[in-house]
Amino acid sequence: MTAVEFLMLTKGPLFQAALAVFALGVLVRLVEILALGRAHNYAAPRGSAALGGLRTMYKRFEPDPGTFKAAPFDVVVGMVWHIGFIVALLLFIPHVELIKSTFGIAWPALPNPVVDAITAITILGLLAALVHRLAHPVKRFLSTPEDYLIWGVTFLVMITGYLAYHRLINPYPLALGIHILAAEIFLVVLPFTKLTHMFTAFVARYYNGATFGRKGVQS
Amino acid sequence: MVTASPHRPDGRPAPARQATLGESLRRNGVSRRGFLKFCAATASMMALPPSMAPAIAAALESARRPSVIWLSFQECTGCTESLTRSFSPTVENLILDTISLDYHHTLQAAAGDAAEHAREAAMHANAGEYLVVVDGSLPGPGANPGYSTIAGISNYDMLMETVADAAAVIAVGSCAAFGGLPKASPNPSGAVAVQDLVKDKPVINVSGCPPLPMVITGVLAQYLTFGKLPELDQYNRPLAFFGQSIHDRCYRRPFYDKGLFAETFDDEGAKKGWCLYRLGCKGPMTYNACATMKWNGGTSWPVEAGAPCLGCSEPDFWDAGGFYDALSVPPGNSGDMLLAAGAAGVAVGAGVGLLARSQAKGAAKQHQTVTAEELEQKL
Amino acid sequence: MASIGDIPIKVEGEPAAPVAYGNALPVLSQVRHALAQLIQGGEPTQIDLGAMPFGPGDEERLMTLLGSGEVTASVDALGPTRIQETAFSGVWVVEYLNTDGQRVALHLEVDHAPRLLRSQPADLSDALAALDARLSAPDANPAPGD
Amino acid sequence: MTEAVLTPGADLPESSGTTQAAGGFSLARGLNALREEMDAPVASFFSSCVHCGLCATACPFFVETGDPKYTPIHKLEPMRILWEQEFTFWGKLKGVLREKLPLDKLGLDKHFAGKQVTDEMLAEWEPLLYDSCTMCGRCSMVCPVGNDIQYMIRKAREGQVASGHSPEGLVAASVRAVNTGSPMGLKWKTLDVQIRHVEQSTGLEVPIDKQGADYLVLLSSMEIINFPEYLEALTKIFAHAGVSWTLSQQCFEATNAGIQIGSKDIAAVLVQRVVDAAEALDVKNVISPECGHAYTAIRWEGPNAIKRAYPFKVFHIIEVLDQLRADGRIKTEGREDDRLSLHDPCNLARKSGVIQQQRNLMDLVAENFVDLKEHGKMQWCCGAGGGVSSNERAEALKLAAFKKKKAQIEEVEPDRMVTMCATCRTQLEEGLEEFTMDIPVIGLTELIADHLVESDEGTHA
Repeated sequence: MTAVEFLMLTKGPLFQAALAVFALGVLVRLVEILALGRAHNYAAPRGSAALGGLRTMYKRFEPDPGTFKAAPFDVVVGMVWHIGFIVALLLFIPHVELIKSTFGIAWPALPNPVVDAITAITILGLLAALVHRLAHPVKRFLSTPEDYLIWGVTFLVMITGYLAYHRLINPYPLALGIHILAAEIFLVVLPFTKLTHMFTAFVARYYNGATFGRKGVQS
Repeated sequence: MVTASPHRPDGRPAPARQATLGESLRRNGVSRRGFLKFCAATASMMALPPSMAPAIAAALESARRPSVIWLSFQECTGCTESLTRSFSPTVENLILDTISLDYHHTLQAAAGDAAEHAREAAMHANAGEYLVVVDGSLPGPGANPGYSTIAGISNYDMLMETVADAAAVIAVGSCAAFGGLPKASPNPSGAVAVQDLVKDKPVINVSGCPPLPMVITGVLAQYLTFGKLPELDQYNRPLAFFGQSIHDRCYRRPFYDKGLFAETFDDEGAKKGWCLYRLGCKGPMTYNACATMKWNGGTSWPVEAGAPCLGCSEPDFWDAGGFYDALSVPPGNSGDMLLAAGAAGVAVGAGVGLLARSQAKGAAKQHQTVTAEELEQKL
Repeated sequence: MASIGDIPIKVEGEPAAPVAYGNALPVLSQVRHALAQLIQGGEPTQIDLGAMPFGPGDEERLMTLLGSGEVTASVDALGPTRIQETAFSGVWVVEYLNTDGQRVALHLEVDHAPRLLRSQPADLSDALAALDARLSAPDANPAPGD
Repeated sequence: MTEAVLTPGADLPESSGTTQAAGGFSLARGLNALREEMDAPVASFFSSCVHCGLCATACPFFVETGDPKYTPIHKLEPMRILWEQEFTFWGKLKGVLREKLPLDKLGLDKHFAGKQVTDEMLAEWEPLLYDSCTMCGRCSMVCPVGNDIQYMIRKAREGQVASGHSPEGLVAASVRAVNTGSPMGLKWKTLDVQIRHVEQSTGLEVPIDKQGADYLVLLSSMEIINFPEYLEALTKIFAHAGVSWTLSQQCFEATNAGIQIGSKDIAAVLVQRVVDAAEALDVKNVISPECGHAYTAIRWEGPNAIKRAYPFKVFHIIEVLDQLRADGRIKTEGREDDRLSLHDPCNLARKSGVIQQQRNLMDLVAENFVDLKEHGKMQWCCGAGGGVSSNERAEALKLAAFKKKKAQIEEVEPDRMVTMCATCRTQLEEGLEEFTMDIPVIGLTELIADHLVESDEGTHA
């Protein structure tokens, strides 16, 4: 198989297949969560559950000062690479073009050198996060093979993207194909692992905020 | 500076009666300054640094005229057009004068049997020495040979027969190199590339639709000058011309790096000459020399004219997605498939979720009330 | 046959303002490096401008930056070759043209004198032989002293 | 509730709420109880956890022991396994594959076996769910993906009770609460003696079983035994403010061992008593005493335990006092001039939103009030709530967890601490004594009572 054939395979049928597994899988996960429902709450509310839920969906992006003091490394590194990942995913011009062609919506993108720098920082952040996971007693204790798997597929997407952008693998169609394949692995793995937190975290935050909001506490 | 060497660098015995290139030039009244100039231009054409000129001069002094047989199969003559419309005739003409083009459908005067006899004669006279240039793809051994024949001979038979005693094969154009347009989906004629069939001879691919004329003559010049095959990439293309991508040598690259893109063919960005990536430029995945050698005698090239690179020197570029879709855009329509998959996801999720819910409800029905009495039994 | 210039063209709207593609300055710094090398080790350099990824206007910009010096020369061999000293001593523009006046190559040479202008060593012995032939001819003037 | 359904594989009689065999608690019953607790929030929480471990930094039990097993989310592992296996498409698929594919022949059975929730596992997790968790909910506030861990701990305890893996101390407290009306076995007779004493020392009447009163006042056994000052203070303040209130002989106990052990059935029995008493006296409001979990039990969990809304409102005493203050019905004189700080009970502040009220009251009577650095919804637990104080086995951990509170107190160096929960107050007193810190702890209600304007007393009496 030539590099161009490989690229066409990853861009064509494999991409379609990965996208189908991703869309189907994520919706199965979300709907199966929501379909479980909640018991009716008879207690008289003190505050608004819905407003509390919506606020918490946003508020958990801001770490509370006590947590920052207790675990500054987690907070900073975690935020840095999450933001970096999302920026690289959504604000890199080739990705915007891809989204436009797939979903029909587009938005302004960032200059390539900016995305490049952010990607480099994100890769360093991911490496730091792995070292921390291996070294920190609590993280090491909690970690399962799945945690390392999702780190791996995330790292693979970032590093292959970086290598392709800098044309460090030759020929370029091979580099691009590898990156697209890595993204497809990410998409396929996502619904079956805790990578679903990309979506379910907002559901979780809503329920958390709604439970506390009903009692008049902004969580 | 010009040191004439009586022997070819590879020590091969030169066929008798043939003059060296140096002799031929001087007989034509070319002075030593003229020869130096010729070498400088040749180095430029071969994409070699100017400092290579003396080496070229030394090699050319003793170079012999090779015999070339040019075979045209399923092609559009665009490659020959490209070659003959070259805009710096002095150099190319000298090269072409130097080679002995013994068989070329389009260019030769002879036709029919006489033409085929010329081919056979050249093959016999120069067995093991001659070059075969092919343009066009050909129906593979399993395909109907009737799709393309010459003088009643199938392309496949003619190629295999001609190549048998050749020194090397140069596949000119993306059709000969990779199958090109005839091989594009659904490939009705069962077209294949030369390298799919010729396995026991060196094959040099000079891809492009058409290739740059300077690249065609440059490859010939290199063979002629140094008597050996150039260094090739993974697609058997000479690295000297195909070693770098359009993107890496594009004068618009700084705009890509800055993130300045033309979004339509007539917007401000297009007028300011910004990067054409979003208009479908395949420059990043295309390896060719257009960005430096340019077309029409160095006048311009597609990107300079405001058109995105179509990637014509890459394998299967016809089937590699829309010409005006960005490189990252997948071919085909993902939207409908996404909707279908999403709908299926909602259905399966709802099914599974409701099942789980009834499971929780079922558990509630099986609930056995915890009482103080049974707790007391534990104490 | 009508030339391309005979095709009537009507330009609508304003032509776009010239853009600096930024490829001229790197070449200039390459020239600076080559000149330093010439001074230090006497090593000449030739730069093939045809191998530069120039955008429209880049070549003109480079030529403007280089300017022109005292020497202009022309060599008539296999078509004309134009040689122009730049404003920077030791930096030469050499444009090779074919017999139809079309450019076949454009080089910058960083050297005391362009290679093409110098007499070719093989021609020198030919010249000596030709001179000897002239001197030994019967109608020659008396041989030059020492 | 009393529907007769048999658990498969268990020879249990109808769950009619009458007698049960001791062997009634079983793994099957425990798993069934856990299944009942699965809902959308639980599924979203387990789906979202990425094992970042930040919840550990919010937990006093981890912070003070440094043992990773006390990481809050880890305490829910059995529940998570059950959820994954039975409530996710992927888990079910894996289950089917395990059964249908000849994995044992391929030697892959070990790789695909997956963890199973066993009786041993639930036994192993008992100390994690009870001894090292006060359900203070601080972890629920810091989780970046928004997991409400405390919400799930409460649910997980249902499974522990039904499988027979709950601490003896809490089982005993639950039995006493149901059988005697008080987790400490306290009877009305004892309270009656105290009422006489209060009436004697204050010269005021303590109303009992007064029909149609505005407020039914509940007490906690711990208060009655350890802090009798509370009832006296309350009597004085209500007389001062002219509040119509009453105690009920039918039910005086506010605390709810069912909430602590994690049994909604026990909780429902105890809450029903409060509701019955309130309805019998036709009161408009019920006041939960200076006790944290009692407020959670009656205010938030009670209506869901008995599956109906109340015809009355529920307040914590601090809410009532602050309302009286706002209405100008409490007149105080003089202020404490020593340095006072405040401990927010988790159940009152973080878990119920009563945060500003106690500060308004402090401002009324304290000249020199200083808040702990992290307070209100981000306060640190004293380490004794959620049933830990009733669980003798947890003594050492309870004291360890207190060290976080101690450090907080040391930061601001108060002369005295004020709080409004008998469990917190006891823990603070015992803890500070253990570390030989001479910082007295007082109840906020008493503090207010101490500053009432004497002359006003007569006008409303």
